[in-house]
Amino acid sequence: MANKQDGPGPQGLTNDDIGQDVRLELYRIQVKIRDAEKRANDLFFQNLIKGTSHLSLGQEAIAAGVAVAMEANDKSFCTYRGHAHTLARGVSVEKVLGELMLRDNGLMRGKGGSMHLTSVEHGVMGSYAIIGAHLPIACGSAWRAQYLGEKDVSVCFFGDGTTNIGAFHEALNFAVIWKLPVVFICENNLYMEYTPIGDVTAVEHPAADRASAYGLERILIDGNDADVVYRTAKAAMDKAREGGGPSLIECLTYRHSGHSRADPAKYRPPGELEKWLEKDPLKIYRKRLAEYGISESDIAGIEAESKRVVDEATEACKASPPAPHELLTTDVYADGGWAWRN
Amino acid sequence: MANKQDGPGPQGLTNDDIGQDVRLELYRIQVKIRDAEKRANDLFFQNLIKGTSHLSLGQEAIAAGVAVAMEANDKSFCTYRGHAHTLARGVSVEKVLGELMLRDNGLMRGKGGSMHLTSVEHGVMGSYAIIGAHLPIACGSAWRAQYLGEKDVSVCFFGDGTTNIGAFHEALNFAVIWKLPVVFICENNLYMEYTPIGDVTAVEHPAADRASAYGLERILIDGNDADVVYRTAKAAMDKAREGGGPSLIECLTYRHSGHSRADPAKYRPPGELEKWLEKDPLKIYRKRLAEYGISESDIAGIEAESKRVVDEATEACKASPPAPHELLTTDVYADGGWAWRN
Amino acid sequence: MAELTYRDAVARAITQEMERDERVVLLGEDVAKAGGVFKATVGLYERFGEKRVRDTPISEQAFMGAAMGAAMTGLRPIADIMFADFAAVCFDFFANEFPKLRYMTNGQLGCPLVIRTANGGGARFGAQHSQSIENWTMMIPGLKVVAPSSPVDVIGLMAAAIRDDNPVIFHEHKSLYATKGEVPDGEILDTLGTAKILRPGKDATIVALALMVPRALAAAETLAAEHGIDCEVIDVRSLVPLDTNTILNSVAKTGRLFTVEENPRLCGWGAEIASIVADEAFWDLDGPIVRITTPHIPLPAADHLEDLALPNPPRIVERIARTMNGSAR
Amino acid sequence: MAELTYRDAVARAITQEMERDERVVLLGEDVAKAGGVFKATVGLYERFGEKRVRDTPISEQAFMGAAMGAAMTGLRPIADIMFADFAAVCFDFFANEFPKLRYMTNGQLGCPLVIRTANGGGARFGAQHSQSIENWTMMIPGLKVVAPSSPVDVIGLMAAAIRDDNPVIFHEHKSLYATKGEVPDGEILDTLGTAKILRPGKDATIVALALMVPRALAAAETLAAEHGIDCEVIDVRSLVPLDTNTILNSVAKTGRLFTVEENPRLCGWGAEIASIVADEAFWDLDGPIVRITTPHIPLPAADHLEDLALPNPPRIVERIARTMNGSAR
Ligand SMILES: Cc1ncc(C[n+]2csc(CCOP(=O)(O)OP(=O)(O)O)c2C)c(N)n1
Ligand SMILES: Cc1ncc(C[n+]2csc(CCOP(=O)(O)OP(=O)(O)O)c2C)c(N)n1
Ligand SMILES: [Mg+2]
Ligand SMILES: [Mg+2]
Repeated sequence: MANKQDGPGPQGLTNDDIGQDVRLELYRIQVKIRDAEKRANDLFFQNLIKGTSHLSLGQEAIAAGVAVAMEANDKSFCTYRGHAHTLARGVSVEKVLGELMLRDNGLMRGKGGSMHLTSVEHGVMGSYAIIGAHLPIACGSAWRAQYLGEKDVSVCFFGDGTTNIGAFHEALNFAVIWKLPVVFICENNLYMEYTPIGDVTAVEHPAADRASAYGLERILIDGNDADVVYRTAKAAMDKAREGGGPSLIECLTYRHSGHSRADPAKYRPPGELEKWLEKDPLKIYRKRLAEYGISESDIAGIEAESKRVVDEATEACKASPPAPHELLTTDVYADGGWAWRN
Repeated sequence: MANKQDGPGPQGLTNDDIGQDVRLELYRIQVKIRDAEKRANDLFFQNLIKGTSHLSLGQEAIAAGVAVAMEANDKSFCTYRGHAHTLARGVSVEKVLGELMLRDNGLMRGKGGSMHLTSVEHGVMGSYAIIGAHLPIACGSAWRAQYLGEKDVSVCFFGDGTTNIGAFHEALNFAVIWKLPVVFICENNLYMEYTPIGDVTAVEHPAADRASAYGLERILIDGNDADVVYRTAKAAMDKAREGGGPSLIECLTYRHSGHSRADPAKYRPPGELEKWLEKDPLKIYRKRLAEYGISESDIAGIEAESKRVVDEATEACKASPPAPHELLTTDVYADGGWAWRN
Repeated sequence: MAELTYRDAVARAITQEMERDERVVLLGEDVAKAGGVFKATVGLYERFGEKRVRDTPISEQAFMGAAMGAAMTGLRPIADIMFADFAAVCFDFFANEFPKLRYMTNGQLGCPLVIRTANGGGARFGAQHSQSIENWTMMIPGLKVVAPSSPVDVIGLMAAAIRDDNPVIFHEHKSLYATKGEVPDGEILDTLGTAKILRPGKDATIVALALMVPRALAAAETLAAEHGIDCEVIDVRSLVPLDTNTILNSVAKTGRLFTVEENPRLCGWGAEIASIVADEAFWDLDGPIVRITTPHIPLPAADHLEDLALPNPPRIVERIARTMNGSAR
Repeated sequence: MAELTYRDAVARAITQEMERDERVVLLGEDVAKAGGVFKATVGLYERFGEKRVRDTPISEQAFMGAAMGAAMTGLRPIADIMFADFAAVCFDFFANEFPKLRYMTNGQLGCPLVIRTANGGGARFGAQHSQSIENWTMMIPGLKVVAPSSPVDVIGLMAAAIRDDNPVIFHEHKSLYATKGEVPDGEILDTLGTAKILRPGKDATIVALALMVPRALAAAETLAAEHGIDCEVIDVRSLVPLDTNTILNSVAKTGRLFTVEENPRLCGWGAEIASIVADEAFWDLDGPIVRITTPHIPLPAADHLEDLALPNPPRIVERIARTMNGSAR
């Protein structure tokens, strides 16, 4: 990996800073996310997913690029739009879909729901559904690493809209002054729920244009190119791991579907979606693989395997019962129960 | 006032963008604040001021410079360190000291206390003691002016430490996107309570270095020179009044005393206070007046008058009773009372 | 007279008041162009324009503060908290700013605004989007707190809230938005601080709020039909001011009090009412006061577990029947 | 055995636990170099160094969140809210993050931290620096809530709080910091969820917390001496978990319950206790349950008005004597 290059290109594998294994992994994860998210969408329309769900269709390159750049001990802090990041860290499709379907086989057996996916064994330290809160929480995890001399990096994902809430500002300043090993990834998909981010933000690039307010480098990247995301995230994580402090990375992207399951996204200007579908991360990456000489059959193999996994997971979820009633009152307190009195 | 000049200088009154009347007013207010604050300090040590109090000794030029730049209808939003701004808008020393002494003759008859000085008739729309809250509140007042087509400007004062709280960030972004007629004045006195601002802030100038994060101009000025403050504030207020939106002004200054009455300020490095006493705003301004040809006797007259006013106010406060007990339960609700039930 | 949803009642109430008073303005995340995430403000942006109906950034502190600053100086803002749970990110305004301004300034300033929240559970949104926070607001001196259970109450109480010179927290229940009710034509204006007896009864008083009102009513029918217990059901409607007269008079008649609360148990609104009755109507009581609440737990996302958590007619029936037939414990 | 102030007890407790457990860290505004604005953490920075005792910016959300993130992943943070009122600016962490994490993750993660607040009135600081917020925290499922009234309890309960695997809100009372009490030498460790009977009595039970404890005790002496009423005084100490046994047993004996609460009236902690007693001990009661609270108002700054607002021994005596001698109302 000596030959660093700025943009991806078909130089052939010998001259490739990323390498075939990583590249295949990047594709595999993107495909897995795409298929699982599409399935989630179908299941919702079959009325098998209750409550809400927030898909990352179109944003797969960010989840994949960052996750592949992470080491096993690194920690992810996600939002309600966290299926992608959870899957990217290696959590099974069944456990994610099971949670979306609020079944006993879900990651939290249905207690948390789609907005709170957590898998500590995979380093997924929770998904937080109140905008802003997890930025300081990620700082705390990074502080623990610094304090204990542990070498992991905490990574925090959030959207463009999140940059306008107070906790964003507090967390960024805090991370810098304590020089914490934390990487903030802003997925700028151009919208908060239904409101274009430009309508409510004083600067064009809600994260990158504010980096200087915390003495940070301005980092703005193409979030639909997994290689670019991977390289940028890797550099930021290396820096954090070596004691160089936090980074803030703004990834430009677009969500193909509405904000949540309930949103048909009618507020979009005509043509916008189509333009971004041209830049679909899977399309880009499939082409990339071919350019790097991966065979069509290898690519198709990845895709087929993903479909198989998602189908199997779906069946397993459908077969899973809901959690037993006793679960209602477990784990409120550390003793496992909910007793607030004697 | 055609001849604008950048710095103050002894060019003689004909060539003066500020003019003698304004300049005398600037001095008068600074002296009034200085004397009243010193008296507050004395009264505290005589045990006549209970609770807390936060003095602006050393920061008088900001209060005076901004207040003189304001028009009668303009609105001030202050913090617990708000005696100076309240006095600067024309509130009597008696009403301020009366409130500090929690007497019936105080601005709020002792109900609010020193941290909440309010005089709506003078445009002092409250003093707020929880860091950050009044920045959005000032935005709201400015929004009302914009909505109703009223021409007043809302001015919000706060300290350097306040720039690290979430509400600062939210308010600045909000003010810019709604293009509100609000002027944010950061009094950077180098400390939050006892902690140097540099220890807890990612940039050197906590307000000015963040202006760009809101698409605002970087404005950093000498807060101990009332002329500089006056000119800068006036320009910002003109801009706001004409629909040009908000400004953020960082004024460098220093508080001569501790954070609050309880603080001997032992955390200061040796020599720091002395250095700043050289830059005492009253010293600077007294010299300025002389340079502009104001006679020593006129200056002394202002000073004597101020002492007289403060002495008289002190006596009036000492003579004032506490408020009647009935006041305890008035004005909780708009009907004047406190009934929460029938 | 027309049938209207609770959701549409919100828009109708705001329309009524915006037409009446130019000072009334509405702001919040996605309330304008999108008509709100619960579609309760659909059409207002089109009707009143972007000057009066405004989308905000995700900056709850900024727009709560802006609402307050505008209210202090002459407007009548209505600000929207998308999910009641998010009141926590701007709670300083609820706890320390809105309600204390008038008192701290000795009456120089007031804060006439309305904060709407989408409150309560039942939508399988999980622990951070489903809470009943009426007690978070009831406990703060200086606030008024309203939580209607029907479309007509939404209109009348919203109108009263907007015209009130105090900060009013208006809890809409997200699981009631789709429910329907008859609503008269023309202007509707109700009175804050008035409870309503929705079902007269002689054996026991049930006090309920918002989503718990239809459930209490259903339980009362079953109790009458299957257990011969005739319950009086009171919709509190307004927690502050609290119509203690209606409650105390009812208990004087029935001798028994049950509260049905969606908030988790500890320090719920029912505790306050229970404590008032245990003091002022003690000698009227013929037996224990019993509170039926959501257990003191965060809410689960799973549908069957959430259904288990919130008080429902069978649980209400069971508890009341057991108490009325049995001993104190 | 030594005499110690409540203030010094805080530092002693934290010292004891920091020496015992490397994972214990302290953070907050001005807690390190300055030893806290109430001087309750003096000496800790010098003793444990800047790695473990850290000053923060005025960013309550940042450092509450940081405490949580650290707690989730292996540390035992103690975070300081300078004045309890400021809990409102970071209330999301109190209401939605700390207490729900374990539940939402089905037990995968926990949040073992302690939040210290300087709670309560009496210092003439006015409406935004004087509130008693114990009910703000008691009402949230998943938190534990402690409020000691004496130096020895500060140490024992703080130690228990730090060792507890749950988020514990530890309300120190700012008007008690200067009070003194005897404290044994050596390690002190108490148990959360245990109330203490500080004065046995047979005629009535008085339940009090924090600053109200010495006041209730003083009132009890007067009631005994001047009115012949023998009150049992219980220091609740821990609101969650709540030692209902001690309270219910006491009421079973005395037949009467009075609460003395500093929080403003509505939804105060006493309402919860009243509602429990009115349910489970109804047949033990010989008369109304009476709550003596701060009126439901913001607090005034003026000394004489603040003194009028908070419950004090004369008011407690008057109310209890009147109730015990008179009729229900
Ligand atoms: C404090 C808070 N306010 C509002 C919401 C409602 N909400 C959920 S997602 C969302 C939009 C977030 O936008 P962005 O940060 O860009 O993330 P995206 O959904 O686009 O991934 C909003 C407003 C919330 N969850 N928390
Ligand atoms: C939310 C909140 N946190 C903490 C405090 C306590 N506090 C009062 S003043 C102060 C320092 C403020 O510093 P700065 O903004 O620089 O203003 P200055 O006092 O120097 O004028 C602090 C921490 C508070 N009032 N509100
Ligand atoms: Mg977005
Ligand atoms: Mg300062």
